[in-house]
Amino acid sequence: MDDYTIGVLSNIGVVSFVALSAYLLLLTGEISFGQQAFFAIGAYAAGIATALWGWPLALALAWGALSGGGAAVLVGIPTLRLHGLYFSIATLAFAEMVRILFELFRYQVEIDGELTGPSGAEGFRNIRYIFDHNIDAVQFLLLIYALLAAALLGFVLLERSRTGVAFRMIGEDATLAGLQGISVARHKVLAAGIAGALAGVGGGLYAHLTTYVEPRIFDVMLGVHSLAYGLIGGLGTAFGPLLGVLIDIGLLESIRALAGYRMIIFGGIVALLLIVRPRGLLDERTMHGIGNLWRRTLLRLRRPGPGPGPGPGPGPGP
Amino acid sequence: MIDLVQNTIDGLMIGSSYGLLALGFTLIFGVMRRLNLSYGPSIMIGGYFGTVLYLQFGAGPLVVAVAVVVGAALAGLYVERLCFAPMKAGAAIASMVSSFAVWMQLEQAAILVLPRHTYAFPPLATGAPLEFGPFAVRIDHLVMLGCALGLAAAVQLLLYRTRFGLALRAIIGNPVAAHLVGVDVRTVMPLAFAGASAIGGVAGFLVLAVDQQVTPMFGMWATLKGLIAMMIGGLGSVPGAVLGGLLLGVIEVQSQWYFGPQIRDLAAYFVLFAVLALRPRGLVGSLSEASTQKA
Amino acid sequence: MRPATRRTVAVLFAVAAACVAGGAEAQVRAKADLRCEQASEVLLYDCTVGLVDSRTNEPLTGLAVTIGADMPSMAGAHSVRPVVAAEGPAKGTYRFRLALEMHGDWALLINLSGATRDRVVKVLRFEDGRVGEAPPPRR
Amino acid sequence: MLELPVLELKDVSKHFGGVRAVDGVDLGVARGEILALIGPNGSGKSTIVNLICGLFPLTAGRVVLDGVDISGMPMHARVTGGVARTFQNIRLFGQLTVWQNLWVAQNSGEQRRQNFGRRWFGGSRGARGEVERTLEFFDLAHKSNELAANLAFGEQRRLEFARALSAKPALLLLDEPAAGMNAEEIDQLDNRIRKVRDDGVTVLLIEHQMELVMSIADRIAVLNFGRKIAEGTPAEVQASPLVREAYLGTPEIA
Repeated sequence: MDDYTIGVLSNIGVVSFVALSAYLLLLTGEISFGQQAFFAIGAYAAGIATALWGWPLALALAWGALSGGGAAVLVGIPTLRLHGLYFSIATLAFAEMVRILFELFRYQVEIDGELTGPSGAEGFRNIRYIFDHNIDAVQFLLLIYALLAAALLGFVLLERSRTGVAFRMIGEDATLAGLQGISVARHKVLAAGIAGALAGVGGGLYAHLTTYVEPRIFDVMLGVHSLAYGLIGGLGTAFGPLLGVLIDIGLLESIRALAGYRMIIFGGIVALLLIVRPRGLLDERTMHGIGNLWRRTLLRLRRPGPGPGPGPGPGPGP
Repeated sequence: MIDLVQNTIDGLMIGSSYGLLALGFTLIFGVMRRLNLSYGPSIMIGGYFGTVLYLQFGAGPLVVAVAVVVGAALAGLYVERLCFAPMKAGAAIASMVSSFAVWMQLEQAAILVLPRHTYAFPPLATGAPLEFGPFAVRIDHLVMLGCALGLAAAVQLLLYRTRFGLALRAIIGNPVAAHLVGVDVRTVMPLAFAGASAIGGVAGFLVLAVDQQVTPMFGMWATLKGLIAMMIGGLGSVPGAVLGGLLLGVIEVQSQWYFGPQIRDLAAYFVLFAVLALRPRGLVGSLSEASTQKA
Repeated sequence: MRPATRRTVAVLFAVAAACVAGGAEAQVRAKADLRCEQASEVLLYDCTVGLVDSRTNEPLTGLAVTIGADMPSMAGAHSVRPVVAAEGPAKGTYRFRLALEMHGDWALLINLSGATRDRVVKVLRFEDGRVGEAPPPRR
Repeated sequence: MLELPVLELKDVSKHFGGVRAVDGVDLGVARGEILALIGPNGSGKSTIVNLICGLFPLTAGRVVLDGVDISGMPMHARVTGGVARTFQNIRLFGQLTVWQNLWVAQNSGEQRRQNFGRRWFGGSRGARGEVERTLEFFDLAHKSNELAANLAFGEQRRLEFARALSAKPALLLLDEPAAGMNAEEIDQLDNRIRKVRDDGVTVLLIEHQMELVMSIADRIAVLNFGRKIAEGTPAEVQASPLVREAYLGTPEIA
């Protein structure tokens, strides 16, 4: 693998975290334009932890997740009673406030004879952990994907859990979910917190991947993109947003010959795709179909004989 | 004290353009209950139309203004056809994301045609500011304010005094019933869309002429300013849009004067956040209860 | 905790441990001096980067240098394919040509590998016929 | 009445702007009975159901469940406390399977304690067993893995009923459960409601199908213009002149 491919794959992996973050809120029916804020908070928190405080990377990433999740819970509480567009705009306002605050945020310490740390709009350079610790690009790539795999495993378990099904219920009809005895408020704060933590981990990884962050990176564009990933890839499974990222970054990188027209073509593809499949490629129905197919195949393998049959207690599986 | 008043005057002038942007936004949101993220980029396309005419053919302000408005309306129509017309009733989120995808398209198209970061835009009026005692008012600012108030009044009349307005409001209230009583949703909607973008185009022309430059970032800027002003004022209300815009303008200018440019944006978003958290319906009530439903 | 959870946590810790394990050594830190000017065509730029050890100010020679470019305001959307720089006539200088997609602020990621591994990030504003320091963004 | 009523409405009112949808209604539902709430369209029946389950805040009055004032409680806490309902217009989670619809509706206080700690990784054996028994009872077992949106109309109605029962309610609110059903289906519904009552669930039934109401209701309360105009056994209510007046032109009451 050449450096370029590694770089693109790393990017895909890191962006997937924000996409998953936005996806989780989409499951509960909320459109957040603001997940980039928690990505930014995670990036700065983790970057400061390694570059300025000399923490190990693992701890710094955990700290990034904690900061992102904590901030998400804090902002989740006043925005909880908002729905639809109101919630979306409130998250946008919050995210832009965070971005501007990072433009004002200065916290520099002299390290190795050089001032290091966030310096307002000029950004935060020399998050050099991977260079100082001789972690090469492939190792870091593996780290990103190991964490991504862990996150996905978490999602698979979540979707099999009562809490995960409750998220989907709230997303489909929050009032009805409340009438089933589900505390909508508590579940939404929980979802917001997990989503913030996911974005925080992603931000921590991003900061260490590029060694450099600046507030402009975390503007609305990033937020809307991460929202679009789930809707392109599909809302039926956590692999949907990943597929979305893959289509965006992967496809764009692979048709570089079209440089200059890329966004025109990509924008058109997305717009047309959403007409045909408003809930994305891997939507709930598709995933249910795939699940049934899989179950039937398993059954046939287990006891060869005619007919798929109704199947035994199917468990809470999706 | 003089600063305070002068800032308020400047804020009202600048805010009037935000009000116009919000007006176009609220028209689309009110009619279709859809969020058109491509609203700003459509206006930017209009701006690029104008600047090409200006730079290539030396067109005067009036021709440029018409070009901006027409360009924005055409781009708005394109967005409606691609993102909003084909969507089924429930697909509000999908059409919003779709409009974002088209935003990317429009922006790249603009960059493709004119790859430089900034292009000159014809000024509206170059005369010296009018002086009223210790206070000064720029002429182009006055034109901006006049256009904003005039257009807002016209839209209000259109909505409440004409058949077309009746049709629009019928759709807002109940699309199915409106269809049953003979309002043709399929023609009213593209018209509303083009009209909304054209209003945005007027706002865009005024802002660009005051700034005397156009950049690809203008699309995002216009979408954000329009959105904030609309949300502060209250969804779906014409007076709300104008009021929200004026308020936003004053807040921005005052905070910039006293605290600097970064705090200016911070203050705007803070007010937006506070309004949403404390009074989600905005400062002015909405056109109809229904328009506050999920976007 | 169920076995599945325990296993997940164990894997996470293993990964985390692996990250921490890479020993910290004092690495050479590079300092870069970057100059660009427009080439024959619009959006084409010729750049020269001078690399020195930040402590000793010794020129860094014989490195493999690649440059990636991305627009901070649209991270990922306009990134250009990384270019390889060729060592220039002066000691510790490397030259490369950039083909950008549009004017504006670009973050150049200067990646060094070989005897020294490092990355230096420079943000420059590329305009028609002019390249300069990027002032803090306004709008 | 010796035993405490399961549900008591005390002088309950709900005004929408100037409209008095429900106006000073007192109503008690005794444990183990089937109380039918009838009245012409727009008389406030559905509003009462919505007030009991917490969909709207009360304008005045109190709602008391098992001696506890639940007037200010949020919806989900009322479910935990023992109220479950169905809807006049079917409301299901269409993108979820039949199984999931029932499983996550198990939210009575006791069920919650049992499920605690098993929220994340599948349900307890007890919870699964409960879902299977409910599916069996409503003849939906063969559809357990189907998406709710893909069910036929009658099946969706049964699923709604099944879901409401999943929360093991003390009080079941049925809002026009027979709407759109044929005679055979109504017969099955009749049997199921009786069976549920025999299992100890108190039922508040809103229904236009007078045959069904007269056949299974222990008592009937009649609403008109948001006020209660009669209450008593089916025979008593049928004899009331006020009720006849309210239903003038609708012969099926006679």
